[in-house]
Amino acid sequence: MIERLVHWSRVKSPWVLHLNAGGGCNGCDIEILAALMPRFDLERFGVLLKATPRHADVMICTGAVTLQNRDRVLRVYEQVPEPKFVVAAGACAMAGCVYRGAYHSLFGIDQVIPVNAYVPGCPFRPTALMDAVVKLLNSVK
Amino acid sequence: MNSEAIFEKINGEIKDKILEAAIAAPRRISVKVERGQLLAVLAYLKDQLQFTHLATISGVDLGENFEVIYHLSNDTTTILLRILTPRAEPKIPSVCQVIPGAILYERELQDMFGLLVENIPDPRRLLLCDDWPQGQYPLRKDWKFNRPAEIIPGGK
Amino acid sequence: MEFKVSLGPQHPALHEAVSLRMTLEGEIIRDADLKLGYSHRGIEKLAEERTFTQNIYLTERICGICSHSHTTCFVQGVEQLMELIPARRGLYIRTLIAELERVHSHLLWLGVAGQEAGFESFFMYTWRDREVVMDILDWITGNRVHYAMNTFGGVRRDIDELQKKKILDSLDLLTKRTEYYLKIGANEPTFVGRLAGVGKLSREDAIALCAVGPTLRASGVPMDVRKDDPYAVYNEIPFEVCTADSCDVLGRAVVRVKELIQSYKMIEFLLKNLPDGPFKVKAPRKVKPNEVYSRYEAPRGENVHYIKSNGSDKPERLKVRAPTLANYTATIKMLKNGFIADIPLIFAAIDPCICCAERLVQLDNPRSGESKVLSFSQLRTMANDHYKKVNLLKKEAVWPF
Amino acid sequence: MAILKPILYILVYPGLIFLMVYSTFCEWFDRKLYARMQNRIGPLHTGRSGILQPVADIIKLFAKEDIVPEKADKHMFSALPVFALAIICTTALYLPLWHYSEAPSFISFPGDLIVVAYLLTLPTLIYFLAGWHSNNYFSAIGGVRVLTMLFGYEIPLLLALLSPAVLADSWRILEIARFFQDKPLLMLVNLIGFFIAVIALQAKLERVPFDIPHAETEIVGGQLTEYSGKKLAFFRLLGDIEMVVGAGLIAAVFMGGFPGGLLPGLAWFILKTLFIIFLLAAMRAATSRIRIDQMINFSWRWLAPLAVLQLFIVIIIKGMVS
Amino acid sequence: MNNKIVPFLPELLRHLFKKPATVKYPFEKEAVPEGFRGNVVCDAAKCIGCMICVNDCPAEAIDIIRVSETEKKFKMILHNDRCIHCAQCVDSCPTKAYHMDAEYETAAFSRHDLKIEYK
Ligand code: SF4
Ligand code: SF4
Ligand code: SF4
Ligand code: SF4
Ligand code: SF4
Ligand code: SF4
Ligand code: SF4
Ligand code: SF4
Repeated sequence: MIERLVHWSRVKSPWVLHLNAGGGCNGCDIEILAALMPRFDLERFGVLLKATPRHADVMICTGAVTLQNRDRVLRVYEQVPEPKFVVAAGACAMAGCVYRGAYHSLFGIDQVIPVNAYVPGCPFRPTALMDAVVKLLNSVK
Repeated sequence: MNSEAIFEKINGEIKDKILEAAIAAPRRISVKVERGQLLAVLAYLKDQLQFTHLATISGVDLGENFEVIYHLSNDTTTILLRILTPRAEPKIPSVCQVIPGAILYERELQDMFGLLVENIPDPRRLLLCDDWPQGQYPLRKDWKFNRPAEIIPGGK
Repeated sequence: MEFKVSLGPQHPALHEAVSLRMTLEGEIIRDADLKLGYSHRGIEKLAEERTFTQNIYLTERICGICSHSHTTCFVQGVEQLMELIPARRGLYIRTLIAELERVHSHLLWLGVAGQEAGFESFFMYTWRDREVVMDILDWITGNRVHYAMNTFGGVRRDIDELQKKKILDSLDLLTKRTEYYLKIGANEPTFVGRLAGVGKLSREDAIALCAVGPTLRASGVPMDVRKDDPYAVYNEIPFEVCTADSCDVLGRAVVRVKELIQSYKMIEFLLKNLPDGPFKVKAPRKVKPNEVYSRYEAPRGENVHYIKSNGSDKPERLKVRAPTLANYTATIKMLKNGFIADIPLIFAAIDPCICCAERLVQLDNPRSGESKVLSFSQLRTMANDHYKKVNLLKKEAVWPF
Repeated sequence: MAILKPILYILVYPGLIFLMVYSTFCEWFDRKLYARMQNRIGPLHTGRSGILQPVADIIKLFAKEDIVPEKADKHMFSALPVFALAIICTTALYLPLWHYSEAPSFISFPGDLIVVAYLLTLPTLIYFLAGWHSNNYFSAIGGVRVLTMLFGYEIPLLLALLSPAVLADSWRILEIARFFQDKPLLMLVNLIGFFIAVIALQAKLERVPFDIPHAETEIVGGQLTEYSGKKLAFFRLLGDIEMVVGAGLIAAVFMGGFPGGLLPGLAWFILKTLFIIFLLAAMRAATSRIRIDQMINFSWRWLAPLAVLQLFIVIIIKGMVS
Repeated sequence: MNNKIVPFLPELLRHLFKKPATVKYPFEKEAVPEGFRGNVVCDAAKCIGCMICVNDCPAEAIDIIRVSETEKKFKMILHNDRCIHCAQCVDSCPTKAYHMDAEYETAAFSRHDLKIEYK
């Protein structure tokens, strides 16, 4: 009973932290912001954008990880309290997009931290991000 | 003053300081100078012909030499002011005393090509990460990058 | 009492990372220094390993806000190298997308400026209206952000009559909304009060530090690549270069709003005069050895590509100078001897891109916990005293419309 | 039997249970209004129309990992949220919601207005302490800002609360409410005071335009940057309950309280507090954040003089009436 | 004066009674415009193995593998996690072996699910 309640609350109240790992073009970042705006309004699902990792449940990461940023991504990940989920949003965060083979960036977020869901697109549509969030939440056990 | 007039002026007034000048394309003038004359020519262009805007400094690896191109604009024309510096002794003078806005581009050149900018006011690293190894200059043609293997989580 | 503060690179809400380190003396910023490289990926090296076609998409992804700027700059440069004359209709469509992009970028900026002032509703409304432009771009190009419209010799997609009509209809709405925001801006006394007199950059400094775009034009220098060095079809469209003389953040806002209105007019002109004919011509794959220097007026200022070819299908060298980089030096100048409370706005004023930096303030090398906190609060009170003094001055500032 | 009533009073209505339920409802109402004013929908899929959204938020926070940062003062860091919640719940008991005794008792006695006003400042102080003891720069700045703001709005709030008390000639909330129930027209006299109180309440709740202590674009999460899990949940509840109590106090003092016994009293309470929350939400949506110096300026230049003016008006009117 | 203090308020109150601008997604599918660049769909039967697409793809998203020594038969592997949906392959292929669909809800939990083989 308690477990079901906790599970319900987790699914219904995902607070997100947006992390840019550096090696992207910021197209995805703008689309994340657009997803929170009146047109798409992610708050319908209880999503709130949080400024500090301590308050967050879901990390939405964009961009491939640049060498300069690698440690920072790890540090932020560690600061998010359990249970936490990571969404790699956009081609950069998944596999490095057009920057594959660039000397100053790694392939994607999953080279540094574990990732729970991937959102294809360059950039994804805000609706695609919504779809990913809903899918992820439905899969939470 | 249009490009032709500027070209005439350069060819007339500072002919002794430059190696060659040419109108490369509409509104583009290419000027070659000796390394030692760079500051003098730059100062002349800036003070006499209002080339105040330095868009950027490009480095090109030509093998034996590095070519360094200063892209200067005024309201009608862009001048590509170029100097050569030998690979064995890659030194260029800093232009920050003439054009203070050049500082970021000079720092970028130091990072990327390993050029030594003499009298640069701020010689720190600009773009490369803190633990980048010394003596590696990514934009040199003989510098090759070996990709690390990509790990796809979840196995093959 | 001197200590160091660093802003960034962590930015919880948006965009990429830049770190600003400052030396403070009291509440005054004595020295500021930007640390870049958090977003450096090595595109220029990568470009040498890719073909010209692949490089269109690579340059597009230099940046997501003005993706069309970088491709256009690159493509028109390579067209010159190929000695290719692009299709006229293609050029018109290219220019049209460029202006639509300027509209979306400036609207985005307007929202961010509101957000910096903690005006969330304003932010929400501008971004809602920005969706109108995004819809148009989505419809014409097939993607909301990376349009992938440019190709050597023209553009990749045509515009039909229905799309033309829809764009013209949307323009009316956008013009109305822009005027409404102007009214809000003019009537919100705290808003004007916070912008005026902040982040001064004199005309001489702006020129000496090679600032570009609205930052430069707000210091009274009418430099605009579209006029000085016309590309695409800008020599055929009537428009004015917008400047302001106040040299501060308010001026930069004014320049952008004026440019919005100019852009609406240009879009209308472009649509009404769209020539018939093909929208692209065939391009060769290989390029003769040559070099070209291509300039483009992006929403945030002059964008520059230097391309050198060597006769193969890959460039020998591609040098990119994005507008924001050109404005960094000027930003440091604006910050120096400024007050810590103004940092967000000064940053927002050159470009919404890096203002995220202010989201993480962190004191470096503190001596003891107690003293550093104290000094920070002292610092703030001092800043407040300062504002009491200058308040009078700011009240007289008016929105110049 | 006699003991049962106070227990019910403390635990059920208007004590803990009622407060928790009603405050989460109020948060939902506030968020929904805010979203609608921005042409959005707001919470939608948690319960009917998203009404359970705040509940889900809080349960989730309770179930999350609870990190106590290494550098923080462990005991203070953990005890503060509970403390704050206890205080604000106590304050709620003084609202004249349902009074079974006419004689002074522990929940209603002459002078309870002052006690309530005093208790309401305590959570603010706890915010400050929470920021201070987190040992994080943002938290500390946030904490200091909390304190600075307190000096700005507290005096106008007290002055504003004073004027109806003077008019009703009593320091007991219950009696003030009765007075206005008898002479509803006299409520209009206190209009200025009412608005001052609402604005000061907004500042107390640290909402836009007074969200300076936790301005996200400036100092991340402010005094709560380091809080996570349970403790953050306590603080969220605290904020919600503070909003209800503040709105209830204003309704009781300025708007004639909640007459009519248990059920009509409840109805009045909900109606009047929701009206005040509506005002608060509209203020949040229509303004932009001001700087801390502007806030202090504003309260001393406008709020405090206006509150004094209100007091004068009340004294004059009182002279005329009696 | 009143208008000066909160010029935004009338607009806000008006919207209180207006329909929100929010779309109903995911309960009503968002209609993508005609010509939207969704996922790449390959038709392996048409491929003649000229490798133009592999050379033109900016994101290394296509692998073409010859499956039979004797015949001209090819297996096409599309890495949807790398694809940037630029449609260059659609333009480049001489035999029109590619087209793009209007699908955008492709979120997955593993990158292996995003690798699609066409035979
Ligand atoms: S996936 Fe595409 S849009 Fe997103 S950050 Fe990377 S390049 Fe930009
Ligand atoms: S443009 Fe320059 S700084 Fe930016 S990624 Fe490319 S090489 Fe690095
Ligand atoms: S200038 Fe553009 S491409 Fe370069 S790092 Fe900034 S956002 Fe990225
Ligand atoms: S200024 Fe540079 S980073 Fe900013 S939007 Fe333009 S291209 Fe992108
Ligand atoms: S300048 Fe702005 S848009 Fe460009 S990379 Fe930096 S943050 Fe992004
Ligand atoms: S501060 Fe600027 S760059 Fe950062 S998230 Fe906000 S708008 Fe974007
Ligand atoms: S759409 Fe672009 S990135 Fe995707 S496979 Fe085709 S060419 Fe490659
Ligand atoms: S371009 Fe077309 S035919 Fe050539 S390899 Fe690719 S899919 Fe096959």
